[in-house]
Amino acid sequence: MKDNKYFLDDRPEKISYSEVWQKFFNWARAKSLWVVAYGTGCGSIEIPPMVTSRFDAERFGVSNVGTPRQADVLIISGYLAVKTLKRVIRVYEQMQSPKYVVGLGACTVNGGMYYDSYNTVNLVDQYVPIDVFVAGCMPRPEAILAGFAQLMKKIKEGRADGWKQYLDNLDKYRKNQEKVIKNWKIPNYNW
Amino acid sequence: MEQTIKKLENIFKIVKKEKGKRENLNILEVEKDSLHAVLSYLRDNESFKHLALVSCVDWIEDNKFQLSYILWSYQRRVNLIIKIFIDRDKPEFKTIMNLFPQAEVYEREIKELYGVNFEGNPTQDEEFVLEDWDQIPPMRRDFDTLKYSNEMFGDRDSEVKKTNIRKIISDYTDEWRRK
Amino acid sequence: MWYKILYGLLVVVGGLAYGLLLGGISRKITARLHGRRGPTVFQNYIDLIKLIRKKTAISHGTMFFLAPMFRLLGGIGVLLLVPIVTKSAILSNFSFGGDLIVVLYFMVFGCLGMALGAADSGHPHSALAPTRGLAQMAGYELPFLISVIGLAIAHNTVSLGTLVSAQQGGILHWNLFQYPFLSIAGFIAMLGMYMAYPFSVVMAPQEIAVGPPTEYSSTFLSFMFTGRSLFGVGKYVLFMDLFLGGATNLLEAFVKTFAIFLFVVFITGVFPRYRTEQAVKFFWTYPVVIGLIDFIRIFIK
Amino acid sequence: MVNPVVIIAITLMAAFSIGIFQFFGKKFVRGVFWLTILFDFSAVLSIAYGFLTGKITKPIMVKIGGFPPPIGINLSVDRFGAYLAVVIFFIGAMAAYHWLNKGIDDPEPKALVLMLLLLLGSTGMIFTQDFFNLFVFIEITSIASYGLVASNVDWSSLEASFKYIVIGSISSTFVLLGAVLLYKFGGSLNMLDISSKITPSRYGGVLMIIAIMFLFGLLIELELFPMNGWALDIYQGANPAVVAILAGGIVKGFYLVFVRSAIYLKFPYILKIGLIFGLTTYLVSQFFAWKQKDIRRLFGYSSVGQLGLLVLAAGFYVGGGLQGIDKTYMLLAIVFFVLNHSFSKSTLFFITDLIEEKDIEKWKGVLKGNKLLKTLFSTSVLSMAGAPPFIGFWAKLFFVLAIPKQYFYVVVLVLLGAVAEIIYYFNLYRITSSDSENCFEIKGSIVPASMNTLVLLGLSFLSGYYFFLYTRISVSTNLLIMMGAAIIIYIFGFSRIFQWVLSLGILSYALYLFKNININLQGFFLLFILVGGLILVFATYPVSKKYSWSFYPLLIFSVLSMVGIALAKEWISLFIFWELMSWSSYLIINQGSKAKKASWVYLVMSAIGGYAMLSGIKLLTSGPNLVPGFNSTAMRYSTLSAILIFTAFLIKMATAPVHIWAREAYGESPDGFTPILSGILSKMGVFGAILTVVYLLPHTAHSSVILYGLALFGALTALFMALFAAFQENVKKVLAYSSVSQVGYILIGIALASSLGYSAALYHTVNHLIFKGLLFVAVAGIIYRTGTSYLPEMGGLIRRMPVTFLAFLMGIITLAGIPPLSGFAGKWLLYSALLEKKWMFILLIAMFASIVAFMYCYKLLHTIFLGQLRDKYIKVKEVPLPIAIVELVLAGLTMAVGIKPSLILDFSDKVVKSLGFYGPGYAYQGAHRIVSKFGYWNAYFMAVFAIGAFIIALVLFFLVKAKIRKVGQLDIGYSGEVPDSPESVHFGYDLYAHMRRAVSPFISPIMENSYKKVYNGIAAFVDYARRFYTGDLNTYAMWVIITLSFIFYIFYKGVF
Repeated sequence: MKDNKYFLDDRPEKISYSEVWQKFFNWARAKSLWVVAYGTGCGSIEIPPMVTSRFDAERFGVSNVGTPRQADVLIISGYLAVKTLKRVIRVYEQMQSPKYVVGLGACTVNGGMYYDSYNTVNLVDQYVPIDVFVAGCMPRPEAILAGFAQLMKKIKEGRADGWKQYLDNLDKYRKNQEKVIKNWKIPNYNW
Repeated sequence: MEQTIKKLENIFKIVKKEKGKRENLNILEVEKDSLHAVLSYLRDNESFKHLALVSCVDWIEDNKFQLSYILWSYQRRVNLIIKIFIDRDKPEFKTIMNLFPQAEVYEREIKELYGVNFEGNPTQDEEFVLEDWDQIPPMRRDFDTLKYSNEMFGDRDSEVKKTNIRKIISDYTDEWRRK
Repeated sequence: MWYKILYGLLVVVGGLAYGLLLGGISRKITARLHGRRGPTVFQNYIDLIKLIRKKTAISHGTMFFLAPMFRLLGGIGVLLLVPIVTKSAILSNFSFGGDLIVVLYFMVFGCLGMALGAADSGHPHSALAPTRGLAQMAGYELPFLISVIGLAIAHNTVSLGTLVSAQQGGILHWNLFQYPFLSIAGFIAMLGMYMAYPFSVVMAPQEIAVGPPTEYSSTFLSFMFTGRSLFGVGKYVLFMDLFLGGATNLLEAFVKTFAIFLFVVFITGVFPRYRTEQAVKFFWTYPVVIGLIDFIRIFIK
Repeated sequence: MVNPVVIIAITLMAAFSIGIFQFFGKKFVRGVFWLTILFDFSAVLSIAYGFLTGKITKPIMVKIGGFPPPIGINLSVDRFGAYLAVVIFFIGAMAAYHWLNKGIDDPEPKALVLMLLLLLGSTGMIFTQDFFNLFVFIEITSIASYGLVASNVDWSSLEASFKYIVIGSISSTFVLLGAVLLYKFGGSLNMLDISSKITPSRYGGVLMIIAIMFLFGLLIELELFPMNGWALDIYQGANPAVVAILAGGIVKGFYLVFVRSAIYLKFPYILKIGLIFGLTTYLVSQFFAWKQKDIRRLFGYSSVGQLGLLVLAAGFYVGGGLQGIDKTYMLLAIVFFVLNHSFSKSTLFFITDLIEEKDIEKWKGVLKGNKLLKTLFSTSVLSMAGAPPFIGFWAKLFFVLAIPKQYFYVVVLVLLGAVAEIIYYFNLYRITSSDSENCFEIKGSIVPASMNTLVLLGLSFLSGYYFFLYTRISVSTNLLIMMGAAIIIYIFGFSRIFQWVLSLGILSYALYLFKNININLQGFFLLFILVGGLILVFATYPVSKKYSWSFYPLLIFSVLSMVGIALAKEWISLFIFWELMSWSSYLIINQGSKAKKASWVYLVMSAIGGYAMLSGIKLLTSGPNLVPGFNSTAMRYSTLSAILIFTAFLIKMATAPVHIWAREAYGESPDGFTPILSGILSKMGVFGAILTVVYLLPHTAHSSVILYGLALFGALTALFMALFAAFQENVKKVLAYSSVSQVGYILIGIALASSLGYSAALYHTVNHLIFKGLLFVAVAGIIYRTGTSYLPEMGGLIRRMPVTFLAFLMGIITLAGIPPLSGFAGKWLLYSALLEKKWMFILLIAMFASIVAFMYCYKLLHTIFLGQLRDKYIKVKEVPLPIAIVELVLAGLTMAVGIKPSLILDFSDKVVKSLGFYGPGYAYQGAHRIVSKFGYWNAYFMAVFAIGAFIIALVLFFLVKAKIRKVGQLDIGYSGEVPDSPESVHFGYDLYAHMRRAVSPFISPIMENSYKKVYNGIAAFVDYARRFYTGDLNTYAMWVIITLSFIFYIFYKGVF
């Protein structure tokens, strides 16, 4: 559906990364991670314990939001089918920069136990830039929190630049995406 | 249950009777032409009002598809599986939507995953779980899913994909059974 | 005149700091009620900074663009039109501009702005939320108006300054104790006004995304956030002036607003959510009946 | 001047010689016939002209055979006889023309003989001075009628004729018996002679029997209930041309004879006959006609009803003890009634013959194409139903004014009957004016109907002139001239743009005329109407395309009648212009394609209101002063009259219990007219309400209770209409309820009757014009562009109509009363006024209503402008220029007034002072700060503050903003999905479904349903009661006998 009437068809521009007081703002970004959890697979069941009383991710400033517009972190929780990959791409591109992606579980790393499935994307980082992988099948909430700690560290150090990579190498990512998504029905660029 | 099967035997030709793994599960194989009559009879006279599932098995060695219609009776709390075989080269059958409208979805699923064509089902050609699938139906056993996965989704140059995990797992379970 | 504007800016900045802090405390207390550690009390500051420094944002149209400004304007308006400290030159704010009726109507300004922006985003959830909000508003405003009108008639004024000075002279002169039933009605209505649990069906997190601001991001959201914080503080101050006898100095104002704040937080921390019509029916029965006791007392007198 | 005997002789000769002339051919016969008619007509016309100009002052007495009366028979032509003869001959000529041009049956020459005999008989009946001779002429008339009725050779007319023969024979028998006994009693048959021998004290015994027999015979001919079954059959079955003569002419002859006989016989109970038979006939017929399906029978009911009314009027005239001016009024009423009925009804019967369709339902769309036919039909129907400025209206007005005050119940009943009449007449009009695919061919000549209507129009003009002459009510000549201009626009049509410019010109001229008017209540409203009307009429041009040629004339007419209301100095003239406004607005609303039913409801409600006002005014009259000014009060009846008068205003304001017309009438009326309906016309109710509260209520005993009740009505209106508005799905219906709701606030302000309350009411009146005019005009533009008024079909139009959105937004903010726009001031003043009076509960409801109003405010903004834009509106343009200009002007006004409320308040202050208050109830502190007893408020500061804070926020935003991209309309975070169409993600239908679950008991249309139930109940009852007319001759005859016994019983035994 390549209709300009409904969708903005402009290519997203590259964004300069440096700014004044960068460290301070990176600290703020690290301390305030709003998560949109995309429940693609079995990992989504691990998110509720993470944010509720037992593990309480909110003490790190990690909280849930219901819309990609306000989110900083996209959690891909488990195996990705081709069908869900489309949605992940759309959600990811609808998020506002800076944005980070956390891949949960072995399936996002290399397909995990579904490595030979006709329908599971093996290497998620070919399609969206993943800042942190959390291994496990499934990872426990502790592990996810550890992953978030890693992410915060990376953000503070300014190394969590997956969103920038994505903008810089948009063509490469698009090529990969279009290889598996045979019928590219979503708009060219998701805004 | 016995009586039901006897009554059924009197009316229809039962090819084969099996006892299920559970106490309240019976499996009957009937001829494919009499399936609608059997289902209709069971639904109307024997309280099997609920069609729990329609499933398919690919017997590639016999060159056949098995279609299983799993029925459930709320009154007697028993399952009854009616199975039929259809030709694998000509995977076609008639829909049972006239008896159980919910079969529409099951048949759509089977159509997508096995390629069995159900005549009379209006929505069977719509996408069910797969989007834009251009290979042979993926649950057929002649579809090489590993090859497809490797070609399509690539590899991280690790040892994982070269190992036949299926075999390791089956070996392991066999060993466990022997114990 | 210019110093007034300066004072106003000071009050706004101070109010914002206070409002954000209250938000953080609220999150902390709610976490503790849930048995969690919760974020730091300064979490809202961090969130605001992060939101302001987001690098990209999207806009859906003119109204979408202007709505956060309206929201902020509504917040500033409410905060500046109610006197924080009545006799103080700085902290009585711009309350010379209008009386209680003006404040009540100005409060709608921000909500209207937000509703329009939300609707302009074209997202169905965004549009759904304001309708819920307006319906719920029709619910909670009835007890609130009962208490406001009751107080106005009882004290023969709708000027907030006069209302406050009428309550001076000891704790028992507060409207809270003079007209306890009106106050109960007013405070229950206030719960609805804050749109927090159990009356959170407007924002309804997890149900309709995040309600009106579903499409808002980055700087837009930070303005909405700011407006909401200011709005919250403004309403605390308004209720302090109405029921708790106002404040004669800043410390008193802090203590009293904090007390009201705690009341709201402890209620909202433990309740599940009403549906819209349940909330409306609730507001139209219990608080109204309670409020009418004093209302009729004043009417007869 | 011609000797009356010659008329009779020549006609008689011509009639009987036609039998011979027919051998000379048809044309010759026709020639003789027309010559005779022409001669007769010119003869009676010359006599009548003599009477009219005063050349003849005394009745013309003609002796026949040279014997002086009482021995010889003599004729006497008095004033009314001459007039009536003119009417009879005119109608007769028209009917004959109509019949002869119909071209289906061949009525000649026998029919022409009968026709001439009929005219001759009735003329003789009118002229004769001898009771026996009277009988002879009655017989001639009757026999001719029998033949003529039967001339339409089909079953129904033959049956009707037979019934007529039987009943007519009974009637003439009684007349003959009366004449015989009279001769025995008085030794003479000469009317004057007998009259001189009768004194009222001698009544009783044989004289009573004579009078009863004589009058009873005539009563049968006058078709009074319950002896009129045969008459209805004639109306239904006979040839319409014949019916036109009978109903339009002959029956009037009988009526004159009846009145004259009653006078000569000095019958003392004539008023009782009028009250018993006349009133009953009138009411019964008006109600029985409701469910009538046959159009001629419907008109028959109407005719019978009019005769009942005439008998009632005769009762009052002869036996009601009227003196002086009252008697003149009643006489004029009778004359007007007769003329009205003769010309309108015969036109209507002609038209039924032109269309040749009997079933009312098949009349659907008859008037759609033909302008002339529509004009003829509308004029007749309007005049029959008593619409101003037609003659029927003046007749009714005179009649009501002349009735003595102790017969107030007669006024009420007559007006009730008038409402019933409007109900069925305009049900018919609703059907005829509705859209339909049916094609109609006019069969026959339209000339007679046109001639009749022309005469009717002339008579209407004359009667109006006489009304103002006799009541000495002054009326602005300028206004009448401008109304005349509107009529000229109507007649000549012109092109649409020219009509528009002309309308604007007329209004500007009016504004120029009244530019120096004194700002009191009247002046305030005058300026309000003219300025508002000018602005709103300016916006009508683009949308007027859809409506018929009469749109602009009627528009101007209604606006000018509002001006008339504002200029009125007496209640009566207010009533006249009030009715003018109601009827002209009805005709405009009726032009909406779906508005037929709605406008009918509007008209019926307006009529109820108008007649309630009239009866209230009747109560105000005292002694010789029949046209009470605003200050005159009769203490005894004031409470009731105030309530009655108020009813009219409440109905026009559509407040709570009488709101039922508002939704549909606002919703379906022409888009160009709705702003005026809402912005100005409903404000006439406000004007009237203020008048009533100021001038009438202080004199009543229970004014405080009434005022509190009014305030309560107002508050409940404000609340419930705001609630209803939230659940409407049609944009104009939302705004309709909104208007009514806002008018509720105004009513509260009026009911407060304090200076602050009046200030609030007046301010809000103007303010409501500004924002509701803006909203309705904008909506008209939107409907013009999108072609729909259904809210769920709109959405996202902000992208196509930014200017309209801006204006609309400001309108909504004003409506919601949010500072800093002008809406808030009205709210603040009203609340302050309520606080001042300490009406806590009213205040609570009012404030709560304004909160509830936010629901529909948001609904309007969202569903029209926000959300997703549909594909079909991609190419929609901004609203047309005139509408955009009006929008911007009004938006600028609301902003200006919001910053500086004194722009309106200065005017309202003057008005409040002129109403006798010391000041406006608030005070200025400094330049802008307004202080009341309770609070304070600084509009200027609020505006500056809001704008300043907004600018600061905007600047701040641009300082810190991120990189912003404007995205497409479907680029929304939709759970990762791509929405497939705007419709699928637009939330536009039933926005308050959740709220509906909470308030469902309150929003069911209880009032509407109960009105419907009442109407249906009455309709079902009268439909059942209509079986009284069995169609069986025996029953009819039986009723004649029963009635006779009844009359004998009550009069002879003297029960009364």
